[in-house]
Amino acid sequence: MNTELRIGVFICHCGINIAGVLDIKGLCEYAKALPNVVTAQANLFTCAETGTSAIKKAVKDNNLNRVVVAACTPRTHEPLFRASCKEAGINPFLFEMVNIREHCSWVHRHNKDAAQAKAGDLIRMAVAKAAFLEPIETFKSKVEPLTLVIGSGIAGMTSALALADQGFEVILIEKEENMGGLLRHLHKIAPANVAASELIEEKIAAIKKNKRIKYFTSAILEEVTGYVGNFSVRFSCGNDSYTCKVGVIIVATGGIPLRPEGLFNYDGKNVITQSELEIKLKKRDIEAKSIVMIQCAGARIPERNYCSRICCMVAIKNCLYLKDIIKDAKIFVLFRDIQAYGVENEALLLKAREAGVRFIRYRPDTPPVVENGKVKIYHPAMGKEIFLPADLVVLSTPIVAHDDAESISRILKVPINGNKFFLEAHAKLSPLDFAFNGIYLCGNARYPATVREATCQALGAASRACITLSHDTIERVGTVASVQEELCSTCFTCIKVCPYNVPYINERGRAEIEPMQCQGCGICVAECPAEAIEFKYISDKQIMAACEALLAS
Amino acid sequence: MSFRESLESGKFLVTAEVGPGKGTDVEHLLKAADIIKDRVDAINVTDLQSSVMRLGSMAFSHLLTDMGIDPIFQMTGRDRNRLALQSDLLSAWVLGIRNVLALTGDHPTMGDHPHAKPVFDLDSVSLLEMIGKLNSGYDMAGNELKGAPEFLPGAVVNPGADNEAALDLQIMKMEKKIEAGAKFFQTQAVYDIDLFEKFIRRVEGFKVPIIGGVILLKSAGMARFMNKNVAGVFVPIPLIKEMTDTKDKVKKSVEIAARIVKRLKNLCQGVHIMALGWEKMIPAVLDQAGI
Amino acid sequence: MIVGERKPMEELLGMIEDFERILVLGCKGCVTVCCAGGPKEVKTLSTLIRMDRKQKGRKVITIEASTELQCEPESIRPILEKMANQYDVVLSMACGAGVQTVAKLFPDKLVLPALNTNFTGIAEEHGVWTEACLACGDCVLGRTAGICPVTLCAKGLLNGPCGGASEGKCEVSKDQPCAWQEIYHALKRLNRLHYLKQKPQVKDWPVHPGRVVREDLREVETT
Amino acid sequence: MSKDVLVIGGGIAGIQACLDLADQGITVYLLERLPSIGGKMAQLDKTFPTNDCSICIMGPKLFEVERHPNTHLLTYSEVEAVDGEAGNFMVKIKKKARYIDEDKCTACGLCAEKCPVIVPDQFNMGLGTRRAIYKYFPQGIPSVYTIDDSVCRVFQGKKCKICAKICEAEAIDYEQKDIVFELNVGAIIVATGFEVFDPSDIKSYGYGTIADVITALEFERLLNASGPTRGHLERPSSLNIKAEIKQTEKKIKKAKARLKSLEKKNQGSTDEARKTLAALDERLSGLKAKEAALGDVKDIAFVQCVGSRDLRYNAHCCSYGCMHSVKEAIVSTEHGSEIRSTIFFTDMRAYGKEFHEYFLRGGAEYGIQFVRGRVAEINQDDHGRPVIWCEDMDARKVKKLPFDLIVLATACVPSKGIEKLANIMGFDSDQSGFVKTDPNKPTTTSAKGIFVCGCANGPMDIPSSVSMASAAASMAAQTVKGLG
Amino acid sequence: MDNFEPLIAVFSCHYCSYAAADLAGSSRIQYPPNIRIIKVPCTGRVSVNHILMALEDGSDGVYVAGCLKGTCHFIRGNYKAEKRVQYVKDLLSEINIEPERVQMYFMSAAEGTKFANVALEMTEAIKKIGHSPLNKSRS
Repeated sequence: MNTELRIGVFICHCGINIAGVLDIKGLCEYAKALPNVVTAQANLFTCAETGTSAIKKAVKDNNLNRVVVAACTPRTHEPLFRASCKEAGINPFLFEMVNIREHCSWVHRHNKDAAQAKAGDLIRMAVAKAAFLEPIETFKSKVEPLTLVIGSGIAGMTSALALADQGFEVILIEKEENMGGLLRHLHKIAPANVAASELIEEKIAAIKKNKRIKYFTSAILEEVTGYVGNFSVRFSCGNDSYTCKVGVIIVATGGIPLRPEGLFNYDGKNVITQSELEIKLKKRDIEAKSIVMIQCAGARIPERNYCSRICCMVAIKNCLYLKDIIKDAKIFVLFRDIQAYGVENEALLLKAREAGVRFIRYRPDTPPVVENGKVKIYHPAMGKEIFLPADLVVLSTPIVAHDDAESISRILKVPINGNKFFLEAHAKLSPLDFAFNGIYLCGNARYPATVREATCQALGAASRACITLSHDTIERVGTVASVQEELCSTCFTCIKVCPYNVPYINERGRAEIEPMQCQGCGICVAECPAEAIEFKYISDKQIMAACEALLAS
Repeated sequence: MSFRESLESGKFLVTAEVGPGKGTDVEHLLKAADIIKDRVDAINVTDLQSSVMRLGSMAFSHLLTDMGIDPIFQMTGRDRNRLALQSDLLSAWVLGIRNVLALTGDHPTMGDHPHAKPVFDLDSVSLLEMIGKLNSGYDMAGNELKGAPEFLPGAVVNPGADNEAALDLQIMKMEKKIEAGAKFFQTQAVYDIDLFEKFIRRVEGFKVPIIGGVILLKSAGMARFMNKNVAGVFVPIPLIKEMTDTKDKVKKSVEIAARIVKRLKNLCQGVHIMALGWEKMIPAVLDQAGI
Repeated sequence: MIVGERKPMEELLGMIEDFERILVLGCKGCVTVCCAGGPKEVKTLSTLIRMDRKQKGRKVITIEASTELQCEPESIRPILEKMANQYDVVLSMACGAGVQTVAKLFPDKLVLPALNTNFTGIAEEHGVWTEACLACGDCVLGRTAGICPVTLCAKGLLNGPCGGASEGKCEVSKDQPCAWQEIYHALKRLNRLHYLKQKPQVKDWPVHPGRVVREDLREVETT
Repeated sequence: MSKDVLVIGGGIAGIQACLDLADQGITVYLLERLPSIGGKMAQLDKTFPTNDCSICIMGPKLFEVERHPNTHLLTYSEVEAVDGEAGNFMVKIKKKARYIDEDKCTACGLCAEKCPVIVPDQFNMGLGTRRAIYKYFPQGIPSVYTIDDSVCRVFQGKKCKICAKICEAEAIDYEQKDIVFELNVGAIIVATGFEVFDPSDIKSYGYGTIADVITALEFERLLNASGPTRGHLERPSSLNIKAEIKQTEKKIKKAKARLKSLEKKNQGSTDEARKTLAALDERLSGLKAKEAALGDVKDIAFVQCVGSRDLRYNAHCCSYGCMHSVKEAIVSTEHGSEIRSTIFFTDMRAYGKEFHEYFLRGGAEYGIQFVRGRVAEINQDDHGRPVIWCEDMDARKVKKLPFDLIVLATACVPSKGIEKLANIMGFDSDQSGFVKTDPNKPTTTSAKGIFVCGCANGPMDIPSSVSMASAAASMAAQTVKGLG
Repeated sequence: MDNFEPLIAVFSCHYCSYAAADLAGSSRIQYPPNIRIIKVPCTGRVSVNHILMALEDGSDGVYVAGCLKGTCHFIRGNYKAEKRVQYVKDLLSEINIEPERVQMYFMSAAEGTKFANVALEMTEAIKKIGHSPLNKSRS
């Protein structure tokens, strides 16, 4: 920082887009007179090849160490000019851009004098700011080419296999004694009509013989520290404790069907759940002739106010299998809204109707009542209560989060929602990522999903993970916050205000921000009462300089 | 018969209460005391009730002794440290005051000088201990007194605590007060007799006389105000309705109070009637209650 | 930590009325942690002072500095000595102890407090601090499940609650829980309710002024 | 052999697949039929259940695709033929002429300001207009203009070339020709998305004949701040009247001028001119009265399952229609505090994460009325207001309710080119015409090395599309790495 | 006062309001030329001192323009900014400067019109309030 400041200003005509309103020559003259400015030039199109080479030439000729371009919006053109700076041998962050098109010539066309003055002001502010620009380097961090997959249901196993198929090593941990998750207990999968056990055995066999996958059953996750590319994981398996370094983590911890204790006279014998029905179907151990299924048993109610997505299709699927076994079975499905979204589901619903399954809607304020051998229900189309014979009542209960969701969320420092499903980074565009880099999500742990959806998400999560794994190192531009330890008062402010839980207190008792995790929002910088957090990109000094230059001195 | 004698005799006790006002005018209070003089065993004199600055309890208690009424001198820990408290007690004795009711006192923020420094050097329990110490001829620092008082110390208890924890704590503190020498208890106003009975069942083993509090309900509005603002007082809704429905509020008020007194007769050792300006109604209440 | 908050600007501006060269002196200890008097607040206050003077058309020079710990003489000395002739008055953003340390160390300079020192407290959440300790010199927390009746009971009662609580709240404020009920619940949880039954306590206040001496730590006279 | 991947379709699914692969260090070609990537999501105003502004969250992804060193954008392009096999496809691609040099165009927009040809704007569902030289939408990527040769005067043999004269970047090139070239890739991801069902097929709903019956996507544009009404919620009928008023005012101006010149020249009778003017004035006041009578939009109806779950049209469910309508109803309330919405539905399919909660909020906080029942018919009352006929299944009553605006939640149908693509590439389609996949390998088509994601595979919401895009990327990556 | 043209500093976040300003530009929506944008990654980056500095250094008004509530790219930066703006308003009241000189606005990247309207609204508002008392000399 001891070298003399030499700033070059480049002002774009953008054809007549800027030059039609602003006097570019006048702006150049104005810029030339500003402190530290060595040269100011105009270009017809600064973004064109002629413009960028003019910048590079000017840098050489004038020995510039800061570049200011006054043109259009940095949102589209900053990368281009930064690249030009880099090619000219200047750190790309010693560049500042002024938007005199979108923010000036285009919006003050009818007030040319004021627009001219404003453009001058904006250039003055940028030049003042440029004096305080600091070079920002990208830094690299090594990637452990290893993945930890937590959970070995269909989602976890699919992810693990997908990663192994791409040549990456995987550690798969499962808290149960056996791999396979929920599917182990199921009968058949619709619409593929394959036996669940077949599907799961096939995957388990594939995992067992895959050299790239190490699996641990009865394994409990205990501690995770570190950041993307470089997590340290500790888990225990019986009495043994294991530690390993992994680059990424996939959360595939699954969910579990609600046990409907106290609902609809559930007894596990005559009133059972869909999962219990599947076990019976598997054993072909069903004699009932009249069967009533009740949807939303324990779901979409105030204490569990979500739709579990898959239960309607589970019921429809099982109706069809029941019909296969017991041809003259009378089956009623009592539902609130049938969730048969898409092509195949709707087709299956139609098939069930055609097979004679009767669907009766009920309202939450008049739920069915299960009595001895029959079910009382208000029939909305008939407008009265009716009784349905029921040798067997099957409750469609929602998938709920596992009890350990909370503890896993704490260990991984990733959030869960009100229903204890893991919370993704963004509901629409990052459904499989966490806000915390390097940890991904799939299957029922995210939200109830069909086998097909869970598989899809598992492959997707593997793809997200591969982005990190495909590189030996991760590069990160240093536009992040960093603590100047000697100034830190250990007040915990940054820790409390960071939206991403990045800052922590290090072994020296001071706050530390892991640059690989920092998202660069600057909230902590603005809040730190000790002014101990540095933000080289748009630093306090730069903002101060811009403010001081608001008025011409 | 002095209050101490009445207490020791085991008879059903009746106490009343007067609160000195802001200023030096004591005429109407003396008049009120005169009306009930023959119907009560003692009259409590409050100590800057509700943390509002008023004429002192000691002075008015002394005036009552002049009238031949045995006062119960109320003393709170709010405004004086242990020096002042001990000194005032000695002064009170010299002025003929024999009964002391030890209280912690409301917080100054409740009153008209909310920014006064709260003292609370001693609370009700330590105040009682201190009285015991003075009675035994020593001050709190252990110095011998030349001439010792023989106060009859009493305390208060709030039986209407609105939750289990609060009630447990009240009872624990009551035990502590007894340990510290409290010889009788006066309670916060009782309206819900069933609740009070439950309380009595829990504390009857302590074998210390309890004098149940009765506040004359002047209006439904007052009842609602107390429900909202006075800790431990709850006027049941039917009683409020009775007050709203009546045409003759005074008559109704007396009738309700008498009803309560009648029931308290079977539950505790006395009643403490807080008439809040309606002292002249006290005889009617007692008459109707058959006392 | 000691918790303070900035005095109202009107009062502060009144205090510095006569001065043109002001050293705004923050402290990087407790008052930084409670966001009242750290380097950032020093900047804010200095800016406000300059803005005020600017609109009044009066000159002012503000110097911004912060000590590591203003209650520690060795932390102040180098900063203040270095700039001794650049300022007329010190506007200290430290707690009362810090202000007094400056006053003691530089008897020839006027030092003004920019903060009101409120209490020794804890950060309940970011932006909320509550009083926790009166520094009474005779800690009873061991008997009260870690809840201080001296501080948290409005009356500082040691022998149980007064009768003023309603619905578990203190008579002084509906937002304030009754400390004794809290203690009760905490002890019950810990299966230590019997702690409440111990002998009545009278609080003996420390003799003024407070002073703690550790002879083993004191400087040895070697002559 | 090639280790590159071609992604067909530049909607959110294609973009996600492209970025996943590019971020893994794989070279990706992203092909888009239209002049800009963005797809249907770019046309949405907000998205459920977060009410995020659609283009705001999508915009950065568009930039990223353009900037990424491993991606190559092939916009305004189509696949002509595919040969070869997994690991080694030869794809023949036609890049249509934009008549603009993409490298030179700075998207300054001056050309469009001066272009004399005005045509309906496809991006705004025909509710607004654009010029013959145009940018598909403001945030479109690549950020360059395109000349629509089907309407440009130059290509109709007429005199013009204004744009060439005005463009200082010298980017206009009327001589530009379509380019056909071949690309060698190892895997292909089909992300061609879907089309919105054309509800004019359902005569009883009056779409196309009743102005104020519109589709959900049209409604999105009406809500959008950069849409044709700048986010003022206006019904098409009032837009029509406004346009007519404008036109009439222009005519009046002309007529006045004519009258004046006649009077000046003092030639012939002015009677006829006066008569014309009077007639026009009368017409104008009539129109203005009509406009005033219309007032603001207050009652909106949403009709679900339009062309969906209906064996006459499409048996399948559109998967997002219920939530889409709830969202539009919620967002409407931001456009006028008095706006009330009613949703006519069959089953409320709020089955995704936070969807049910969103649906409940719609009722409780935003006062949306939900009526269970399929709409039988939409016609008009005497004032021209559209009226819904429907049996309320809960009340067991036939209802007849007038609304200011009726929004049709139209079915999701396969995109038009998918059949051709299926033929070219040799993958199978399902019963509804979407790309069929292996039930156990959800992105794998019947053609080896070709994967599918997003609505090309069937109706799905955005998060499902994005998840599936990543899944397809994973499969494609496996294929080109030669490990799969 | 008729020809008083206020100077207004705008702290604008990269993701939404800066993009909205760009959209206002590409849509050629005209608004008063009184604002000067200082770009920040997120409005959560804007500290109390930044706003005060902008006022001290000569602007007649300052506003912070962040993303719509619930859509901050950094989850809650705009909420933080809103709170800080309110705090600055309180500080200004304390030294007798009109708190209305400082405002918080929320807008999405798609709201070019809103950006222009806000610029207009703020310019009009500051015109009404008048010169900043900190730079009376400027005309």
